Amino acid sequence: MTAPVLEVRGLSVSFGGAGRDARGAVEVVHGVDLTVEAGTCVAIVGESGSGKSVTARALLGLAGGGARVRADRLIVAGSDRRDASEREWRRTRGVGVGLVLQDALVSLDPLRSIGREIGDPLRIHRRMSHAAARARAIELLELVGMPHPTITVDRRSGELSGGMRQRALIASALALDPPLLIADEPTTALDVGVQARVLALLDEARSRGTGVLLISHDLAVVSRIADTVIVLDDGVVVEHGPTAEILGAPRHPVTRALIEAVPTEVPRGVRLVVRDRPLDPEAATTASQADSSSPGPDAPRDPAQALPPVPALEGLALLKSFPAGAGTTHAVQDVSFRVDAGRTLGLVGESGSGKTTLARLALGLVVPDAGEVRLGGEPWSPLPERDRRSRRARVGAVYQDAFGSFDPRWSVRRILGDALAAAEREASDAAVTALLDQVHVPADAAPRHPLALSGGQRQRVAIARALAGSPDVLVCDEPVSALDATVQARVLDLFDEIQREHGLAMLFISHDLGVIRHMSDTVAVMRGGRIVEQGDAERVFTAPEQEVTAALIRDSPRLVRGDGSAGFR
Amino acid sequence: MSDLELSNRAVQGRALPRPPRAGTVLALAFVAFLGVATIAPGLLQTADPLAIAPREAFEPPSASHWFGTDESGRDVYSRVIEGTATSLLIGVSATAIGLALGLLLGGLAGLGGRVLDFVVGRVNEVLFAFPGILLALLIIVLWGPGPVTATIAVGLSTAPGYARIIRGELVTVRSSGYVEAARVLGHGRARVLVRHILPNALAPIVVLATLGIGQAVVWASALSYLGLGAQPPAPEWGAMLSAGRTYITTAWWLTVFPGLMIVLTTITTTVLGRALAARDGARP
Amino acid sequence: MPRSRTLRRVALRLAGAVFVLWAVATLTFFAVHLVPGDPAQAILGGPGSQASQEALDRVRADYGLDQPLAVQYLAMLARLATLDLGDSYALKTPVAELIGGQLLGTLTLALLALAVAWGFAIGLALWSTSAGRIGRAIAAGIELTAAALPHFWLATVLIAVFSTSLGWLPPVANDSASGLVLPVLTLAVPLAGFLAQLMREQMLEALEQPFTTSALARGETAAGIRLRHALRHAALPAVNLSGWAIGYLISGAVVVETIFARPGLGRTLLRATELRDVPVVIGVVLVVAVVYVAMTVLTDLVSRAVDPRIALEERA
Amino acid sequence: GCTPAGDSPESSGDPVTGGTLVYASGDGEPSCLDPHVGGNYPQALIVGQFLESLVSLDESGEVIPWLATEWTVTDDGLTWDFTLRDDVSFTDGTPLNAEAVKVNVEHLKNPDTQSSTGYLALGKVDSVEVVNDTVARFHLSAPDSALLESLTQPWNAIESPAGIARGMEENCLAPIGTGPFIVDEWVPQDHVSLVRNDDYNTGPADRAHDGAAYLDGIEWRFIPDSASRYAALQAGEVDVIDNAQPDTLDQAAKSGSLVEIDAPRPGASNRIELNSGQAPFDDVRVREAFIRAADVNDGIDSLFFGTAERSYSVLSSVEPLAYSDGALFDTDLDAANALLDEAGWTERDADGIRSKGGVPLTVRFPVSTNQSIPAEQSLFEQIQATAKEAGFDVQLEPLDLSGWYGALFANEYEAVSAPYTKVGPDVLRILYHSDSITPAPSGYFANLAQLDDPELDALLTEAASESDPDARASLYEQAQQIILGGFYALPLYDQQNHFLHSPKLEGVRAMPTVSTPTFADAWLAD
Ligand SMILES: Nc1ncnc2c1ncn2[C@@H]1O[C@H](COP(=O)(O)OP(=O)(O)OP(=O)(O)O)[C@@H](O)[C@H]1O
Ligand SMILES: Nc1ncnc2c1ncn2[C@@H]1O[C@H](COP(=O)(O)OP(=O)(O)OP(=O)(O)O)[C@@H](O)[C@H]1O
Ligand SMILES: [Mg+2]
Ligand SMILES: [Mg+2]
Repeated sequence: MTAPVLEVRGLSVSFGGAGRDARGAVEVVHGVDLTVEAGTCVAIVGESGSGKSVTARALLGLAGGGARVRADRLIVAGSDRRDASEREWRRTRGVGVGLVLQDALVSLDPLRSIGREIGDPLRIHRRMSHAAARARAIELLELVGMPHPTITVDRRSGELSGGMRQRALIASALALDPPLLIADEPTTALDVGVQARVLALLDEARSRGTGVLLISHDLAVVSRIADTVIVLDDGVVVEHGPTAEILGAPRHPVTRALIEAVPTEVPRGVRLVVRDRPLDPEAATTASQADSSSPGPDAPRDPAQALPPVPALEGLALLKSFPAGAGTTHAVQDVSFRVDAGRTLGLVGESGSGKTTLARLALGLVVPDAGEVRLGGEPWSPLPERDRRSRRARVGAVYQDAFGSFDPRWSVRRILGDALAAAEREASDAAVTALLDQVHVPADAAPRHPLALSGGQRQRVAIARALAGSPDVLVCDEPVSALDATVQARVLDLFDEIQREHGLAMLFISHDLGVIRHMSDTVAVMRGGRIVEQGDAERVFTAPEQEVTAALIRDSPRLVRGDGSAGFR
Repeated sequence: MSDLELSNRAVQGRALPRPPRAGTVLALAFVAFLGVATIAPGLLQTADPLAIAPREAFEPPSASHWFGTDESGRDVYSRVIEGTATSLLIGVSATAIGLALGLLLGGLAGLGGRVLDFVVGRVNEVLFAFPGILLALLIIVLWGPGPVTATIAVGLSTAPGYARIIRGELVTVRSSGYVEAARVLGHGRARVLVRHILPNALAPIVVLATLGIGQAVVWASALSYLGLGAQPPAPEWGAMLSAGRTYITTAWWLTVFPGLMIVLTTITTTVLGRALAARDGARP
Repeated sequence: MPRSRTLRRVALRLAGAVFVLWAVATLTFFAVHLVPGDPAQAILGGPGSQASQEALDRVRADYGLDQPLAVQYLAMLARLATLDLGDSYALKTPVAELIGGQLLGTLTLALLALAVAWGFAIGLALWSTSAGRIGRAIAAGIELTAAALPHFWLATVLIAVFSTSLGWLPPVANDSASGLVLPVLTLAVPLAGFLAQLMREQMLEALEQPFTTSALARGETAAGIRLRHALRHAALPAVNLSGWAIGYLISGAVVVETIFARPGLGRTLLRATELRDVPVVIGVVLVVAVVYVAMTVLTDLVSRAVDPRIALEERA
Repeated sequence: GCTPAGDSPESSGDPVTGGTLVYASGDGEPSCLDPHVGGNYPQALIVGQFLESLVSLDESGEVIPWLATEWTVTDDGLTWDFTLRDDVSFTDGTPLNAEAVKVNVEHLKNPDTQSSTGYLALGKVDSVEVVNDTVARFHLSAPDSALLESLTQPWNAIESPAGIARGMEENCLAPIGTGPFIVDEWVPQDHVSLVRNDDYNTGPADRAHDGAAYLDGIEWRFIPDSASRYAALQAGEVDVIDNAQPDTLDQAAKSGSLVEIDAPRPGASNRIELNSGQAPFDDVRVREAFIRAADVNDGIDSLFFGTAERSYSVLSSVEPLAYSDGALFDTDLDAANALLDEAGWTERDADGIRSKGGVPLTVRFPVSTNQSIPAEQSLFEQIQATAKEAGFDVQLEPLDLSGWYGALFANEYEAVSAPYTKVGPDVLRILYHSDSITPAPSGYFANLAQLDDPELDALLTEAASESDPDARASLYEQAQQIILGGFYALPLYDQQNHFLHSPKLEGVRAMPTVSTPTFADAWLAD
């Protein structure tokens, strides 16, 4: 092995505080050690806010304004950068280190062609002409597997899909072939298929000899590619070692929690949140209440529960298309489904496959062009809105963007009170508190604005609102996609608990196969507006009948434990 | 700005609350002053703003006449104070007219169907195609010059701008998650409109109105210059300014002080509008 | 973009433009006819003329003014449809000729002012986003004050300073380029205030975007980021504003042309309304509307070129 | 007269040939350069540079030859023979002859020409007979003692018949005359270029030198904004400005760097007419009360910086026959109050406004923003304030020209100020003869005081045809006594007509006719 491309000892980063003595400063990274050898991949994992991104940015001198970065050793691109001037840093960036930022979708200037964005480092550091930089950009785009590089090079990020943007961003980080590539959450918000391709790309870079520092909160992703894992908690390295070792035999509770939170391998009905380490007060409430109220949360439910005579929610040969410019988009074509009480239908599919449209059809927000949605055996979609309104309490909905679904001027109390009133239930403070209690949100959240709640709490309030009308059916469109793994785990547990308690029928939409597999009794796989495969969850996942489904399953990252040889196979 | 600062901006975004600025405080103080000048000008005046004293004409600013005297020997300071009510009234009413019409047009476009949206869009474009002064000229030849017509003219010419903004807000709010959530809960159209769409879409109006008042005052003063606005001896700032301009070579104070009031008022309303916008987290 | 959709958009745009022009002509026609004052008298030497009854009668017959208003209106539309703006009542010359002579002056003034305002605004925005706290406060103060200046006041001050006191520039416009400086400045400064405010906000917003950090991570300098990234983002809304700005500038031109004694549409209009010279009023209003419509189409094209997201959004 | 402002000595070097003079006019831009069409002061200002009249006036007001060398009138006053110069051609080469005069008079009298001022001046001329090439005979319907004065006016100037024959549109753009300059180009809203007439050999009898003008040409610009106009003069952008504002005159006088020409216009003075045709001014006591209450002297002093002299006559001070009586216009608030009490306007409201039988003592005062300079509008405000002390509610209504005529025609006024420029005292007939109460079809009427007095009518009619100068003077004096004594008008000052020019410009003078400047003898010193 050659000299490491990155060697950091005792890296600390603090923010705020005034003057040299840094009183009042908050240290968010404490004494982190980090070594990346050429041709290896080191992964930093940890919960949201644990300091992963700050650490990564500190390695390029971009920790942020007012940041105080201290280290015993900070060897980046061959020299110690502890006292590097702004100018020296600039010479390092892009040359010695390539950075792929966390927010891939917005990390490219939407007003410049990606050719220019990729060409920038060449222009800046190599003084390349515009034409030469463009030619090199095309090569780089080819390298990252961008379709039609010669055309795409002149496109701007707004015209590209998320996966394409991520690839362009990686291409720009690789433009000068830096010895170290830092990729901060390069796969979040991507389709499984695209996710797999991006990981393959990083793997390729590594095999070309580039040192890769991968940052992720998703252990499943990490397990596929990293050689070494570093677990960060609250800015402190709590555990580190070879990937297989860490994932196979986690010693620290944080690591364990992270692993448990991955729903992929966890059977239906099993709690995801480890109880031996309350992660925060929110989780503590959940855990203790769940313990006392539900009889056997860990026990898988009896699959042979008697089926109710009528399905709670049913779609019959649904068809919906939208005008799109000159033509039409067939968002939903000939889709039939059914959800029974106490059961969950999981809906997966790549982006744009029609999942949300189907959810909106089910909610009676859009009227199908053909076919019918039935609720509790009665017509639902053919009803005029006026008649539907009185029955709306029977269907609840939870959306991905909980925050956006709250009136920005309203407090939690008002939001829930309004929902109760809509269901013609008494909207007293007590009723609101009871609702909050149901989703394990402390009553003192009631007067607060959703802004003042954590992401998990917000989603809980959204669930509480959906429950206000005591619905029979819950339609959930990507309800956990915006949450990080550990919070996601808690919310998934909550869904489980509530379904059990109320015997709800759930239409559960996600692009994450792990989540779907964990949550669903039956699964429907959508593609291009059609349901390509539908059936019992276990059956679909273990023996997919369609190639589409098989590919989805193949691509979706799975936690690889115990296997000594990490890597992308 | 250094790279570090840049990246800091990029990293921490605008989440940090802004402390109240000195500018905002000053602006509030000036508004308070304007308020007193409007409601009880007598408290601030040192002389009768209409009292004529030809022998004391064109006196430069002094201890007895802070802003000097005008061509008829009237106290400019007292006239400026007296003019606050008229000038602000013009500004406020013009903005109110513009907003009311903007609300009507924007509301029809934003809440009506596609056809209505298209039609109102064209109507708006027609209004836009009449630059303010054209509209003002037409209105003023119709009804004669004066503060009322000037107000209407300024109001009408600002309406399409407001309409466009309001329509945009309505469309955004209408397709927002919380409106959909309210429909899913089973609330009726009217209730959703009244409880969610209107309050949220119309929140920026306060900001718009604040920003608009200052500009309306400026526009009204331009009309006064062309002899189309408020008429002397009414102590309206624009009218005073245009009357004073005649004597620019000999009596600078006739132009400087009313002009200063217009500029300060406009700056103040802008500063306050911005502060309001920052508080709402919205950008107009 | 598919061809048919582009064609459809172009067709819609054209139809919209024709509608706007028709509506503008119609509104102006009826508005001017509501105005007290006899067009026949305007033709016979304007107000206060001592035209005889026969002369008035003859003129009414000649110009069709004795016809019902609806007939006159249709006649006007028929005329306009053949791109004939008619003859001026007061000057007896074709309106098209009259306006043609004035249009260039006003457009030169307005476009130069627009360009200068852009220059100022860009400079100010670039400077203020790189300056420290104090610099930024100063920039904000300059912008606010500039935007609050009434044109006629500014013109007065500029003349007093640059012509009367310093003697650098001619106070009234003449054929030389130096005569354009003060009128253009008068129009440009308040607009620059507006634009700079907008641009600075947009630049700061753009500087908060992750792509800024991304560019820094590639080794881009702070200045490079402002120039190559933030400025584009700031330019976009300013481009959109430019359509409105043309209307604003033409309004301002009425005042500026009067003060600096420049020939132009503004003064023509002012005079024509005073004389109740209906064909000229309608002609000027229509020409301004055409300019406005052309400008919006132009800004639309520019902003589409700058930002493909606009077209994408429209498709969605 | 020509008065040097300040102490700058009038350097009378030798005239210099060449250079283009820049003239900046604050008057409205004419819509037609042919003064036969319409006929207003802005036209008069410019046409004097390229058109000439049959006769002129000298400094003392005597009629002197111009294009006509001599004239005779028959005893009955109905036939006038004008002998023309035989060596004059229009700038298009057409000779000046009796036929040309005939064509001009017919042009003026043709309704299609739309002449107003020139047409009125020739009201009694029936026809013109061509006696021979150089003698034109005017046949009148009634004796007209004002004929010669009328013919001095630029609105009755003589144009080339060939030019007239081109039709109104073309003739408006560039009328062809015999004057020192020729219209070269007119760029509307900007300027008119005039170039020297190299063959110029005429001029009124009192002209300073013979032959062509010294100047190569004149650029006649329109700068409506008075501050800009003055700034342009100060900056040397222009050489002469008209409509100089009182404060700038004062400033120029103090600095001594500019030269002023104070040339009050002939005809009527600036005065406020009180509408005696309806209440409340149909009562002489109320009219007197208004005049006694209105305090104008201090205002004139301060607003006009001593550039305007208070007038106590309805005629301009340049009119030899002007009669004034200052005693009638002494300000006396007590007298005013007493008069109003006596007239029954005894009730007063909280603001002190009087009323009678519930009708408030309102004086509607439409002000033409085009015709009243700012200082004058300020003076009206002061009158408003002082009249209020006696209980008058004066309502100033600033209006544009169309609106103003509209208000007058609708009889919606109690007081109004309207200037009228005409050479000679015959202007009194136009302004105060009861015939002038009847509006023209267009709504125009000149007797805004609506003075309807048969005795006055008789005096004015007689004066108009009286050829004996002494008898004529006496008749006009009696007429003016009636007008002033009846408190029909409040005279203010002469129609202000001030020019400022740079000291470089020499040899310029205002014509004694209608006080327009002439540049036939002017030159630009270096
Ligand atoms: N510029 C800054 N100023 C002050 N505090 C900051 C700044 N940047 C980050 N922090 C704080 O540092 C901590 C670590 O943030 P960081 O972005 O590294 O978390 P992370 O592990 O990347 O989380 P995520 O998974 O959500 O991206 C957080 O508490 C954050 O609020
Ligand atoms: N209101 C609409 N108007 C026009 N087209 C629409 C509309 N809603 C959805 N579509 C189109 O229908 C198709 C399916 O969209 P849908 O939102 O249902 O997909 P999705 O599976 O939810 O995707 P994602 O995972 O990205 O949320 C897309 O091509 C989309 O562009
Ligand atoms: Mg992060
Ligand atoms: Mg979706």
